[in-house]
Amino acid sequence: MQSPVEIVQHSGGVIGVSWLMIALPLLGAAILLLGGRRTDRWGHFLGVAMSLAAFVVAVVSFVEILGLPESERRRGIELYQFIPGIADMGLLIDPLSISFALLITGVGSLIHIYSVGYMSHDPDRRRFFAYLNLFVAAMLLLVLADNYVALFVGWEGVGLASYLLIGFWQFKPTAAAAAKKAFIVNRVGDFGLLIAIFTVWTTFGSVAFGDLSGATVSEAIGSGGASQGTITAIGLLLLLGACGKSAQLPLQSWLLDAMEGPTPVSALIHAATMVTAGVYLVVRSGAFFEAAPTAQLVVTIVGVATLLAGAIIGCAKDDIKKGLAGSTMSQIGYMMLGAGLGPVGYAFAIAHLITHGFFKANMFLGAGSVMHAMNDEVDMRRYGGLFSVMKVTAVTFIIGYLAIIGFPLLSGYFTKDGIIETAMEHNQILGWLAVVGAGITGFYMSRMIFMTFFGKKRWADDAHPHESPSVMTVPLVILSIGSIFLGAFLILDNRFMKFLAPAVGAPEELPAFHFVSTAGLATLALVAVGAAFAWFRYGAAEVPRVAPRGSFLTTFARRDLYGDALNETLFMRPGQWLARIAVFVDNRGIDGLVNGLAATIGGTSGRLRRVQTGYVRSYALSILFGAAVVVGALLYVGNM
Amino acid sequence: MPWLSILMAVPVLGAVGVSLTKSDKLAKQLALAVSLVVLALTGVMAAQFNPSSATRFQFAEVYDWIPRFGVHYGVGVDGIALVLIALSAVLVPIVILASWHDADGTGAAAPPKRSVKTYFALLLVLEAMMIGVFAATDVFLFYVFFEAMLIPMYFMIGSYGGAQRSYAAVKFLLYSLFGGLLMLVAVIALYVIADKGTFMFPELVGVIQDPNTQKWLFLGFFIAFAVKAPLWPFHTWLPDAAAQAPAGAAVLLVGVLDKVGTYGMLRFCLELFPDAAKFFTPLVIVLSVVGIVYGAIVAIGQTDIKRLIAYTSISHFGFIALGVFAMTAHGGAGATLYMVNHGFSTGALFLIAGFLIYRRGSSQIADYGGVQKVAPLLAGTFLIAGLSGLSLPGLSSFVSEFMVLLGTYERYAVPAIIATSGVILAAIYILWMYQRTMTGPTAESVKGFTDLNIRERWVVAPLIAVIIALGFFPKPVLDVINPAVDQTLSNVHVDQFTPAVADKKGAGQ
Amino acid sequence: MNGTIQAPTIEYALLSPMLIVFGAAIIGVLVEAFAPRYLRKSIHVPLTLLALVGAFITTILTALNGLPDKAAAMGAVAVDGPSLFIWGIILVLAFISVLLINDDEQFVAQASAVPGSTDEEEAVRSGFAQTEVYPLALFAVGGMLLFPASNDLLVMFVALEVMSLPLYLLCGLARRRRLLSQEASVKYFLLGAFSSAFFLYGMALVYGYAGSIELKAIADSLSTVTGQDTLLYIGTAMLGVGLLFKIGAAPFQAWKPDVYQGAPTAITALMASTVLVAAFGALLRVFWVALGGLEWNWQPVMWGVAILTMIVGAVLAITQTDIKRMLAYSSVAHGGFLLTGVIAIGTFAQNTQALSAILFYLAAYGFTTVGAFAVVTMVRDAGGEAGHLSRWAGLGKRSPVLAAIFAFFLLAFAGIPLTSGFFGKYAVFAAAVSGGALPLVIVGVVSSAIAAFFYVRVIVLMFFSEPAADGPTIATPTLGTSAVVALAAAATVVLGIFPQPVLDLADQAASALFIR
Amino acid sequence: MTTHYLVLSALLFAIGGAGVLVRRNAIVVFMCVELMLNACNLAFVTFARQHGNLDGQLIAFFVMVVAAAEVVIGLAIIVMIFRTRRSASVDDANLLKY
Repeated sequence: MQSPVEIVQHSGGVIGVSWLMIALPLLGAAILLLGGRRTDRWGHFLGVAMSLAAFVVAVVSFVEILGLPESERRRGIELYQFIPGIADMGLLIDPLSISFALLITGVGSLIHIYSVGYMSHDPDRRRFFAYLNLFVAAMLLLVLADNYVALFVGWEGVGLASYLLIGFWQFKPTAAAAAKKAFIVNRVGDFGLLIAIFTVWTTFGSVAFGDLSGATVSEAIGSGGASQGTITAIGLLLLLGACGKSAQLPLQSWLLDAMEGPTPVSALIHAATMVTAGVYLVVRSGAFFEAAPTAQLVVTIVGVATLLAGAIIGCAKDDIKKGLAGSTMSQIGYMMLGAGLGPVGYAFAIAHLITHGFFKANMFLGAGSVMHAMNDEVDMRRYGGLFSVMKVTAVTFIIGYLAIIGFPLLSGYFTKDGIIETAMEHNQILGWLAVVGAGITGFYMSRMIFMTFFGKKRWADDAHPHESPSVMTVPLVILSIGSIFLGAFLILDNRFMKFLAPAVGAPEELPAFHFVSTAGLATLALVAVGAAFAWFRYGAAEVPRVAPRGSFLTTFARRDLYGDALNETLFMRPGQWLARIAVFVDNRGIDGLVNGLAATIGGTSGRLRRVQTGYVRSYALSILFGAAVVVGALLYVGNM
Repeated sequence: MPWLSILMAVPVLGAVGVSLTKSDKLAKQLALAVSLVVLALTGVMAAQFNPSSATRFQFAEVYDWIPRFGVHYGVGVDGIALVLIALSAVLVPIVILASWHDADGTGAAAPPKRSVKTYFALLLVLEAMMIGVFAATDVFLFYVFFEAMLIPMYFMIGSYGGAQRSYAAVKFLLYSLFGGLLMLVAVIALYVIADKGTFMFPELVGVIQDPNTQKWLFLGFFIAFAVKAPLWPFHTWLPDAAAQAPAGAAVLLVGVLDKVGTYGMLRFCLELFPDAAKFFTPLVIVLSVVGIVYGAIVAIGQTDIKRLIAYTSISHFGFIALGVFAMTAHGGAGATLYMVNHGFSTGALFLIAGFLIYRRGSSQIADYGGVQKVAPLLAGTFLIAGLSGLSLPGLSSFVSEFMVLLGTYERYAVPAIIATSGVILAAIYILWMYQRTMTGPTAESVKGFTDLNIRERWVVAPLIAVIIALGFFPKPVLDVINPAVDQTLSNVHVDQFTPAVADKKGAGQ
Repeated sequence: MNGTIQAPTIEYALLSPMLIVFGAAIIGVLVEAFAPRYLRKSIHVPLTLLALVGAFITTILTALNGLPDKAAAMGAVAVDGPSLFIWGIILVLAFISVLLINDDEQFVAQASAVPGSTDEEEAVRSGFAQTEVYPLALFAVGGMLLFPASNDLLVMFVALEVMSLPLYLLCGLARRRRLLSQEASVKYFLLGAFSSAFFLYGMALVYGYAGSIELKAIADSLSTVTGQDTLLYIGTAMLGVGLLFKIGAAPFQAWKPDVYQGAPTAITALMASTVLVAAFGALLRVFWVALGGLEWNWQPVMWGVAILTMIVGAVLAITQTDIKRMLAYSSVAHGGFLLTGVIAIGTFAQNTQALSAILFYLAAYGFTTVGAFAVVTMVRDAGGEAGHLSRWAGLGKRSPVLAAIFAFFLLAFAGIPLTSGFFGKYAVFAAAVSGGALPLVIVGVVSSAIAAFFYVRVIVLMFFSEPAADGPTIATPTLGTSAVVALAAAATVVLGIFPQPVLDLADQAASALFIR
Repeated sequence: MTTHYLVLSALLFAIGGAGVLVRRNAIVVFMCVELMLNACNLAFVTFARQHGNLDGQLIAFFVMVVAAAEVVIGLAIIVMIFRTRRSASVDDANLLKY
């Protein structure tokens, strides 16, 4: 077992100014937001430029990291004291974070470029780029932060960006509602993350990753400073946070609604980067999970459950973006499964995360291109036969499709199989379920391809599909190239595992990649069955323009496995009632009590003043009475 | 230089000047100028403050005021008081600028025209009293300001507020007076029992030893502060007062005046009666936590923008009280910082809501919709202020809320966890309000809205700037607060927090 | 006793304030008898004011000469620190009130004329007012000076009557709303006479117990006489009833609202401020000097009375609709607050503290009260003063300065800091707390909170309500009235911000307590 | 025995007090008050006799004078109100109330 290496304080070089990665997009966002309409004309170029600049910094930093000996590849950069005594604002540039940085800035830049075209008709394009830049900055802070508090700042920052971008078309009530939902559901996860941070702090007195190595954790358990239960609790709370951000069960419901955002947003945030932050968190917190097998087990269970749930949802969606969203959920489930499997799993999980970033962004952007061509129609039942009119989009999309279903030698084949095999070694049940998931993936992705690009044209009357401009297709091409080769590059020779080892540790014995294995073959077989079934249902057969009623299972899947219904009955309705009751209690109860008291005093006053009858004789009586009482009282006291 | 006296004298003189001016316009300009002078003076004073100094109260001035009662004109600031004075000094010019037309009788609701000079004179008088109440180092002087500052606020609500203004003003005054009078009993008893012949705070610290006496006196002070802050269940005056007050007055009410309650808890309840404070801690923590959750839930159910904001504040005051009574360094510092941050973020929310209401003449959420489309700047700044209200990291409230929760968790894990659920509820009430007012199709009545004008931008810009700056770089403020909080806690005699791991190591050695 | 009768010694210098006042009153009567009608007023006003000023100056001189160590006039009048302080207050307040009385609109042209008769019309046309007001007021003031200074019960009884009788008459002299005024007069008279009968009977019983009516002798007898306790208790109770009636303590407060409302406002101002002062002086003298040794017996009863008074005053004021009635109940409540100081008897230091607190409170309250009633005289409509509260709506818009001053007085009544009322209340409550009467103080603050409601309600009306279309006009105040308002406001401010000089004075006055 | 005189005095006082409460005519009410004062006088004289000093008797004279003065004032007021209202009933004078 190889442990992560110590963090070395860094100065000089590009790594020394790696904060520019965050600062530049942030600056871009600030300029675009504050500049207002004045920046409308060139705003999108600035956005792209800032993103590209960050990418350049990331690449150079990556090269610098590669130039360092393995034991010094974790570089800490102090920026300033954030909350004195608790957390500093500092960056940690290590193989894990730089991988993310490359993905974020790389894929991010491509999506920026794509958006120049995609959003060209939107009057608020400038604002869109501002938000995108803001997102890039926040996401980079999330992955580059060297402690949990700074991470949390980025964590919420991406939540904000996601909120703003999902609700970008605010005038659509559905978009505004979806944005709010995403934020609130994420907050449930954040709740867990916050408490995890508190527990880490009260247990270890630090929130910096550097102070929380596996050795520290096991030592703490050994000395009794932290109980096993505490560590497990930390792990589960971190997982709750991760579930929120990564749309894992039970906090998955927001992701499908999030597709209300413009498609580049779905590609960047809700496919390639932000939603994978949960996986990052679990991997980054490996020290706790490795010391808490229960928590690890829960991670894998959540992963498997989500990968199946996402896949099932994906099968029933006619909305191309929602289909892809279900697929995203499912794929992140794979990553989560990997992340729950220790150092071997980490490497596969992150590798899958990166390749997924490419092929899923590729497909989302492809979907965007299709929508662009089809007057923003998202219903796949209104597509069909598009292959012939938009070849670049179709080909790149199909490459992404092949990658995701794990077509041999493409990216997904290597990374997903890695996870499945590791899972299989770890726990047969989980492994087989993951295989089943892969099979379903084969089905629903093929369904999507057939419904969109092949078969009969079921277009709306006014649809005149055309290929998108090159500013949109070039990113597609680049992404599809990544979708083809990246997996092989990362997995073969355990290249990525070795690279990551200084950051997350690695097993003593590195696994060899088997091109032929039981799990692999079974996966392929099931995928093939799935694809064939899809062909049978949606390729060969007529696709009705209106969705048929479908079986119970179909409805179940269409309704997102009743996740929303569950939320509604369990939380929303009772919550609304609770709020109403609370308002009532506040007005009538607490306020009423005080007002009632006041009214009582007033009433007493009103009644008492009637005693003042105006008759002098009754006043005399009151005097006499008073005198009698006073005399009596004095006599009583005196004779006591 | 008698800095603090000057800080109080300038606005008072300014108020006199304002009430003597000939034209309304001149009155406004003069008021603004005076408040800016106060701000500048505060800035100069703050620059000379030395957080690490051994003297606790700096810029101290002590003169006999009423020797017969042992009352002094005693002022001085430590870090806690300084930041709160700075908060007041920053907010007042902003509020003046924001309230430019509040008394003019313009605005969509067509309120009657009222005396402009009086309004701005009251504002300045209030500023002097706000500075005084935080600067007072004499318990009696504190009490005097504590009660006297009700009066200008009472008139600001009652004369310049909304339709229900007199009900709200009377409710505000009576609640506060009731609390204040209970405190008066405790103040008297403190003097009599301490038998020191003085009301100077430093000389009264640690004097009351008898636990039972402490408990009663503590309650006297605490109830007054709990009404003021307001803590659940003493809060029902706030929604009425804040909803009826003109936006500017609401800002000062919720942003500064109410802080006197939490400030009082930190300074007086804890230090004068440490044992009682510890005894009552479970009670206060329960009240705070209930307040956090309850305030948030009731806020979710509101249909009036200003009432909603007021209820969010009740929730936030729960956080502050929680931090104070956690009695940890982080909790205390977080609570103090929260007082400052809450002033800015809720201030911004109220002011922007005020701009909104000025345009439409209604504070009902249902009367809005799709404002973002016609007034994006207004909507955007409202969102930022709201996000600060829900403690989004990177905006100022987060740091303080985080510190409060962390500080509480160090000692009381379960209450801290329940309180943390407030972050979810906060997201619901803020974003739902934003959704209902700013997004969706633009409502007919909103179509004619103009975006923020230059004056309004000058109101909002500094607030947003401060919110973001303190969100990323709270250190300057925390550096001032931390020593003062440590000093306070050392007078309370609580053990410093040590992490479980270090604790074990310490025990092992 | 060997045949020679010692001529009684009279310390004229010490008694000079009273002598001046009474002398001027007698001259006033002569003026009424001999001076032509058109001249009377121009003689009375300077005479009355000069007499009050003169009395005040001699009071000051007496105080500066050092306090005597025994009672004057053969032990009948105790000119000691508290007396001198009370005299000072009464004289100043009376002076201010006379300025207010100096407003013809207040008083009936001819009291004997039946309202609505031709007699009255004629009297009104002649443009004169009943000028007996001035000597009557002087007699009342003289009685007030003697009342708290009397060192035996007989003098106190006589002083009580000298004080009260002119006031009964004065109450009936209002120019407008004659019926109300006369009713007030007759009620005040009958009840006052009734209560003084109680006082007198109490006096008789105490005399029966102690064999003397000198306060000192009564105090001494407490430890020597045995077996007559019942006499003493009943006597104490009945003396108390007589005095508490004058203070307006519950349950003897019934006359106060009616009389305050019916009487001409200037007279109400005089009564509300000075009678309370004088009566508290007398109450303290009887209960502290003569019956101090009996404190364990009367304290519990006084507790009950104080609590009842505070609550009745505060609660009943809430629903009042007439400003003067409301102020009357407020005065009842303030009497209750003051009683908490009377109860706070204990060690010597404790007593001086309590006494000084009461003295300060009386001074502070007196000024504010005169000021408040002075404002009431200025708010008029067709039928005279606009007493009904609804007529006060929107006054803040019609007459912002006047309304602001009145609001300030109300805040002083409510005891808001930076007004004189606050320090008064503080001082009394502080004395009560250190005297061990904490529960009483808690009742006190609770009723203060209730009381605050109706003070605030008036402010709400004045400032936050729209003015009525046919609202009252604000009379252009006479010089005298404006001076009164200004003086009272100034006193309320000064005592609220720099109370120390007056507190010192009160301390000095109280330093040796009452002489015996 | 002086007790009898005291009892008589108490009775007189009580009769006077009761009279104030039950009689309507202002003059009669007032006379009842006078009766109470005279009851006091009787008590004073009795106690003077008991104690063997003259103070009580002296006081009785004072009280008489005071009572006389009171009569003057009282009658003036009562006549005034009688002229206005044509009634001397105290129950008619109840405009001031509540």
